[in-house]
Amino acid sequence: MTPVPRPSLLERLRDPSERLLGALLLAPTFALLALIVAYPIGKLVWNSLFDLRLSGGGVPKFIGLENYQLVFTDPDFWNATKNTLLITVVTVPGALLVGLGLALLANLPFKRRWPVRLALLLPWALPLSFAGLIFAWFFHTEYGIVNDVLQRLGLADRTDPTMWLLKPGWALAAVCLTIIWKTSSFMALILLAGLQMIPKSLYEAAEVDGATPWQQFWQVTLPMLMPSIVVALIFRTITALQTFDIPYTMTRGGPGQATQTLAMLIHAHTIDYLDMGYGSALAVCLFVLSLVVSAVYLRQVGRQAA
Amino acid sequence: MAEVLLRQVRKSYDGRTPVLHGIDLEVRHGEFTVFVGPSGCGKSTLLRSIAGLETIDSGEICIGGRPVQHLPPRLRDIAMVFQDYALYPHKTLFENMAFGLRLRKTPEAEIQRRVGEAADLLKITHLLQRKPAALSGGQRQRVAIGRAIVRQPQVFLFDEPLSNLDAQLRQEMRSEIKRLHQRLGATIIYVTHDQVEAMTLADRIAVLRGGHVMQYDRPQQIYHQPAADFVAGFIGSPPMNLADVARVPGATPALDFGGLAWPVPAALQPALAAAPAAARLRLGVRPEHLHLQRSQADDIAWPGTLQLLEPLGAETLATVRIGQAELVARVPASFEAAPGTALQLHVQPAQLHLFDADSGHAWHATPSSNPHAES
Amino acid sequence: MAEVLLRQVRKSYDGRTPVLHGIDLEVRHGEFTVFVGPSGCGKSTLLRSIAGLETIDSGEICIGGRPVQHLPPRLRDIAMVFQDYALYPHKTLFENMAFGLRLRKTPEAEIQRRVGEAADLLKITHLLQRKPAALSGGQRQRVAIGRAIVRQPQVFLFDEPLSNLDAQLRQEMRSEIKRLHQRLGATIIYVTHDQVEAMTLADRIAVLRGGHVMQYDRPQQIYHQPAADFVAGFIGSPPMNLADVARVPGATPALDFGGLAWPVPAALQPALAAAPAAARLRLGVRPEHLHLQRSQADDIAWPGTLQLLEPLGAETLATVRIGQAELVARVPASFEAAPGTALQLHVQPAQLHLFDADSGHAWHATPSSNPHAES
Amino acid sequence: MSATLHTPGMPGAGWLSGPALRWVAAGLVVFNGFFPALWILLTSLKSEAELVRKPLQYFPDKLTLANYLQAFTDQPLGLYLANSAAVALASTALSLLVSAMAAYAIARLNLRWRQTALTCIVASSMFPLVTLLVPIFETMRSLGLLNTYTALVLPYTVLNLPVCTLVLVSFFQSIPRDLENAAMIDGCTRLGALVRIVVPLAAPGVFTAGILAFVNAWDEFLLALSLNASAQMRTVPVGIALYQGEYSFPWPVISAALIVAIVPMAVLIALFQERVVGGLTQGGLKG
Amino acid sequence: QATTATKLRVFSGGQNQRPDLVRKLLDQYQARNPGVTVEIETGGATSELQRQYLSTVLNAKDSAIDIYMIDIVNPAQYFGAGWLEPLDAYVGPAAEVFKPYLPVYAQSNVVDGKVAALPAFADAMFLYYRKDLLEKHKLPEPKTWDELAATARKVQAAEAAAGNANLQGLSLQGAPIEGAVCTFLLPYWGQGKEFNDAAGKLTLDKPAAVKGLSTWLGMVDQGVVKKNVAEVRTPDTVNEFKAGQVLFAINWGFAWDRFKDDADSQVKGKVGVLPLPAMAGGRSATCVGGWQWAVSAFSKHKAEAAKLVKHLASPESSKMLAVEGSLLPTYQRIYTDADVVRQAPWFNDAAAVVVAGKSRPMSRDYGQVSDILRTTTSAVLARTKTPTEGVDEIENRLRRLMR
Ligand SMILES: Nc1ncnc2c1ncn2[C@@H]1O[C@H](COP(=O)(O)OP(=O)(O)OP(=O)(O)O)[C@@H](O)[C@H]1O
Ligand SMILES: Nc1ncnc2c1ncn2[C@@H]1O[C@H](COP(=O)(O)OP(=O)(O)OP(=O)(O)O)[C@@H](O)[C@H]1O
Ligand SMILES: [Mg+2]
Ligand SMILES: [Mg+2]
Repeated sequence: MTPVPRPSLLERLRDPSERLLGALLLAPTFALLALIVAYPIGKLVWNSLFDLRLSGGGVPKFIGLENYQLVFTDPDFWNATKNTLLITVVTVPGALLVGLGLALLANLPFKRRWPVRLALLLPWALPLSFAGLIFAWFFHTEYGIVNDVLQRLGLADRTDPTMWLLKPGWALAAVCLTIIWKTSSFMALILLAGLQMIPKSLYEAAEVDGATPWQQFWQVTLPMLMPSIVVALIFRTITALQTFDIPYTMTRGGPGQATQTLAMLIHAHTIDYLDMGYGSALAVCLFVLSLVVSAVYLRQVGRQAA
Repeated sequence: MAEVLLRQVRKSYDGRTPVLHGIDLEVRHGEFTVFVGPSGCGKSTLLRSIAGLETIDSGEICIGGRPVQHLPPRLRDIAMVFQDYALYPHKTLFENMAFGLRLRKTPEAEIQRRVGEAADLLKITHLLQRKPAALSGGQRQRVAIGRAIVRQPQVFLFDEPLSNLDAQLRQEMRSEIKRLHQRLGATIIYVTHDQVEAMTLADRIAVLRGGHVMQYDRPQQIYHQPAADFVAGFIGSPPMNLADVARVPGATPALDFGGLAWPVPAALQPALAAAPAAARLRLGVRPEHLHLQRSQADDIAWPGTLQLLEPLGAETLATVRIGQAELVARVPASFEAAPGTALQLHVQPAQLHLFDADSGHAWHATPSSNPHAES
Repeated sequence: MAEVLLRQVRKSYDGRTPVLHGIDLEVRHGEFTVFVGPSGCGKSTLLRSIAGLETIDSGEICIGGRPVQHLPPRLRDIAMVFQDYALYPHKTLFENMAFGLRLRKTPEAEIQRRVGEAADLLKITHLLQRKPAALSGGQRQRVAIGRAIVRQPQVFLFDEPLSNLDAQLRQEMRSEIKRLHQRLGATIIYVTHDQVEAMTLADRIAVLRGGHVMQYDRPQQIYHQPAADFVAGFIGSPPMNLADVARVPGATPALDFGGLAWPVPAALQPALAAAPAAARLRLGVRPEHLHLQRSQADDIAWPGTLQLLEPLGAETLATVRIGQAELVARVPASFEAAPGTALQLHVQPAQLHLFDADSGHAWHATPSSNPHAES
Repeated sequence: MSATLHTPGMPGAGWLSGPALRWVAAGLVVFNGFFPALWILLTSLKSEAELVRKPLQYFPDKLTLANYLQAFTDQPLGLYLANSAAVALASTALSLLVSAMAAYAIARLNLRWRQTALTCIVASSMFPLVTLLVPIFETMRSLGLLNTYTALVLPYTVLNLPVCTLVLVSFFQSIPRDLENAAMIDGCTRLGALVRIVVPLAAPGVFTAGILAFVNAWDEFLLALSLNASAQMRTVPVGIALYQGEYSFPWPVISAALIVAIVPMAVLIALFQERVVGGLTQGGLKG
Repeated sequence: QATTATKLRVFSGGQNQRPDLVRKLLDQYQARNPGVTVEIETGGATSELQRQYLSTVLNAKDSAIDIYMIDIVNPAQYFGAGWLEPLDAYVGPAAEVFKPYLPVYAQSNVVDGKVAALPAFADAMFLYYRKDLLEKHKLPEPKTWDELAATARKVQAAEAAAGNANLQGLSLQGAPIEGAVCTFLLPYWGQGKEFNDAAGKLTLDKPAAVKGLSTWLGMVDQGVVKKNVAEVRTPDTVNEFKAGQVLFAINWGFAWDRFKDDADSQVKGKVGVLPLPAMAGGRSATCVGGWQWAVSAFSKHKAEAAKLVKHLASPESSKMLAVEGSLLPTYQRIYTDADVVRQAPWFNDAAAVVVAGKSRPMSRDYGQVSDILRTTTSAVLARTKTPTEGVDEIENRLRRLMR
């Protein structure tokens, strides 16, 4: 048998090994991640160890963990943490419920589907900052449509209108409501996709087994939707912990600090007060909170899958 | 009494193209009926109409003497086994099987007993705590059947339950379903497009085509006296050879395969006489009735050339060109010859079938005994 | 010369569990070789290793005398037909078939000619401007084959090309592939788990199991002289009956089906003698060799009870219990009896096979002529 | 749909399948989605004086398009729109390119660390953007990219990497491997097969991912505000936020600008809504 | 030869800082200094947004912009951060330079004895009122907040009887915007108290602060100020006053033109301007605003930039801004300039107000100080905190800030 020469170098370059090809394909992604995520994070952690206040004349002063010490004695931090968690705890299930409702409704066999689909997608496509602006206008004491409708329905007093955005409880409620409206849309989208993946024959089997539509919902739809729900929840929770745009445009964190979230506090310290060191320490704390919450979720999910 | 009666069942999905054209069928109590037919002929639609998963446009469906066409599936007292099993992925096998009973508020002890019995019968007791994802195809199929059994319904409906299994498993499950039927004595309606399944399982077979029942009869009857060329060509493996033939004008009745004319034997003459003179004719003969040697004195002999040999082990399929026609013959495994070899095929005249090439209708010596064939 | 040579081909996906355990095979030029075996036995892995879609861990693969194990698929000069056709959904049939040629910068006129010829051969000329989605399964299969043909490769590889077709179409395409092979005279390696395909198509069959070649031989040889009980149980439809038997101690050699002992006829005694005294034994007999009536004087007769009848039309499968064993016999279509009926099965001693129940090894009168069987 | 007595297979909503109830359901969804847009549409047609009239007036006395005119003259809204479009399109294209490469490697190649890679990519979405703002700003400054499209395109691309990669991974996984194998046997290299066969077939997935990315990029506010504050480079959300001045809060004009900014997105979505939902379905959007 | 090809970049605030007029000034300068080209960049429309933008840019030591127009509250902060180039070397010592300017600007633009910036134009809070209504009800102009409240109630009652129930007595800014800092300071200063001493140290008099905030709440209770005052922003006041729904309004100087000139103004010719009232026993004080020109410490053309700033801050430029844009001059003498007075007669009255004005606390952490003051003020006005709680909170936060 004649020995056959192995392919030329050029030929071999055209057929890179899986590992080389993988490295080449993943390189741009990781370069970007390094530039826009990894390096900034490192920088952030580094900054959190310094006093970078402008009153220091712009000279960084290494102070170790002092910033963190300050964070934990800062009532604003605890207040913002409380608000952030409250918003998370309210809006995540809220958006899930509303989103599920919307998804179920949108999944009905309409003859003309596009108005429904468009209505489902519109809040998602609306920038968060717009949503905040618009809803702030809705909730305005005098010119807001919310009070106007309540008054027209006789549910509120015309002379003493509710000052939605000026009372801590109401303001937080209004912010949560806006977030739920805005985020339930993407929720619904994911759930709708999940709904459409449930095999029709499962419903038929359940129907033959004797399940009423209501029972089918609980016994087939909901359990089959679980993976989508989990994805949506994780996704939503992570973004809820980062809530910024809506309270920022609606209330500026007010009245007082009643609707200030962690992200807003970080923004205030870094951008408004230019206290980079302290702001960085706050940011690191938000990271840790995000990580803890995600880890708890993922463990929960892992347990469910097992 | 769990007989199923269909009267003039009509159905169309879009309100224009009918999918079922007025089906009449009667499935007796305890009978195993198989709906067979090519893809898209309406088998599933018919079965699902019986189950109540599709509403019918008109007609009547009676189960156990009770008209059910207006009832939802859960009130029809039927159980169904789906092609893709449709097991609830999030429930254990036990819960899958118990689901129907729980919905009916059956006492827990009774549920335990019935599921246990069914699991024993299907040999899946050791799997009861698993979820469907952890099962093989055959095991899933068993669970799907088990889920139907525990409900003890009046009628079992199966929609191509074996089509997702591989050949060996299919054969095994087929025997098992047959034995199950023997043991339970239940009324079963079973849809398949596999004619072997139909032949081996059925008490009676309904052959469907384009929303019509072509023939509804016992398997042997369907095999040996197909009411139409479609039935003949669909049933049997390999199926009946069908070849267009032309009448040869002349004194003695003769037929022509296209380049090869042969006198019509006496046994076939009455059938030929039944066909109008203008009808185009199609001849049918089963592969096992074509022999390489003359076996009886009145055999017809057709000269031809060998095209292809396909050894199956126990026997061999020989494709032989006769005139313009290609006929497949079952020949002994020992037969070997090169393609192109000239040979003769012998057939008993009584084994020949004659069909109307246009309508597919079978011409018999006696007036047709088959009310289902469409003209 | 397009022979394919495999030498000690080894492969594992995860670096730990071997999937191919050192395969040696030689496919001659122009030969039609079929790899057959149960799911997961490594057929596809072997075929894909030949194609270059999987890298092998060690061993050598030569195509036309050239070692190719280091070459990417496009340099191996092969064509492959995939189970799910793998037609490019976004290209017309013409472009699907022309793609390989275009990549090789074949002149346009040549492309037109070759695609046209292949399309003619496969009778898909009228479809050439369609996209794959607009085709039926059989048509897609044809295009997939056409795509392989136009390339005029040294070797054709088929991976279960018919398994997605329905029974009738499968049968048709099977004949067509066989004819195609006769016409092209190409070297073909064909993977299937359908033993009927293997029997009818192959010049030689390689039976695989768990990454080993169990037997590599001509179909008739494999059918009539299986090297192992596995091969016997895999080939044939229905497959060979296999029943555990025990030696009955005593002066005259006798075997026992479990409650039913019978003297060993002279024809089987050399094989029995070849087996060590301690070996557990398994008896094999093909269904077509079991008869209801005595046909020859030296037939053995086993009394049993009928369990199940499965009419196939041309004949009927009867499952009969003999002692602890269940044997399937092919009986005439005319046979009818109720389950439970007592009857006798007759068999020619020469048709019996004897296997080692542990290793699966066949015991022959003469020393084993089968080098592939594993011990 | 044919008239049915009960709808088999309707996800738990047989009771909602009567035509009347279906109308109610559609009405609910449509109202929920459209009412804010509707309200600002009405507002955009009013004069500022009508706005503070009490009790609230729902419909303007006489329709005026003056606010729209003003929206374009007060601020260079057309420029903002063009900036937004440029940034969103460029970052969408880049996200798609980069994430398609990564997704292919993760979905198809036999790499030991591919799960880790995916986890890294997805985990990058857990870092709140606001916290990274300053370091990102400094990075862009040191690269001399402030007030350029690139300054936004790069972070937006990263922002969209996780979701695009996820969608594309599941899409690539849904494309039969044998198609690629067939191409390689037909004579393609691996990359050739990727470009000629896989990418065209993943088009619906690419499309879905593209729309998700585009919407995200179009909507982003904080980075756009901080990195591209110069008037020439502002995007629409920032531009609109800047309509409110120290001394003025021209709601009708802002509303008009909002409508102008929303309409392109609404049209985009209306045109491709089946693709978005269908793409998510097909892609499975598994975690 | 350096001047032959110099390109300068000027950040000139937002729309309210009239980039159109700035452009004119620059064109003048370019005409006189061939070889110098100046580009304009505009930023956020509110002083907060501008501060946000500037602090990101400056914090990043960006050299792209040479000259900044900054709010009066910022020089201390920016100079302290080392972001601004001391101008002494280019324009002379602070004591000399600031002589012709209004005194308040010397206070805010001189940091650590160095010239941090030069004033561009001034602004201040005024009390606008409905001349016609006071005349109609024959009431005098109020001098103190209590008088104002009493006057307002009388007019409101009379107008309500006449069918105009919606008339507000006083409109002021309670939303957490920069204006709310003034809302906090006005009644505090009005009692003669100072927020910080000359050295910039904070001297918060808590009882006075509580009293100041309580004054507003008292007016809310009396119905003089509307209940949702914590929602009111600067433009709300303008719009409502324009619509004829307000009797007295506290607002910046720009509002004058709006009341006078806007097409939809219902109050043309019915508006008067007053100095802000004092607290009983105190003296009137207003909140001064305004914009300054500063040279970036990171500029690559500092000398040229300083030269341009000198031009921009010249009396000539100030007069031009006053004549063409009604922007309040920073030079005392321009208030009485004939051309100016012809164009904006009310500048005569305004001069007194501006001279009596105070600047907001000049802190290096002004951003945070402002934030503390306005959010707390707004929260108190929204009645989510009592004035005492609010002032305690202000003190605590400020102390934390001074760590
Ligand atoms: N849900 C549906 N909507 C519209 N048409 C349908 C629907 N289901 C089936 N059909 C049409 O009705 C006809 C009969 O379909 P059916 O599923 O009953 O065939 P089948 O005999 O079961 O075929 P197969 O063997 O492929 O399952 C076909 O032409 C099919 O296209
Ligand atoms: N990509 C893969 N990675 C890991 N293991 C694999 C892979 N492909 C196949 N295997 C394993 O290798 C063994 C042989 O697989 P192969 O696909 O060759 O079997 P096969 O004989 O073709 O089966 P089938 O008839 O089901 O196609 C199986 O155990 C299978 O699980
Ligand atoms: Mg069907
Ligand atoms: Mg395989």
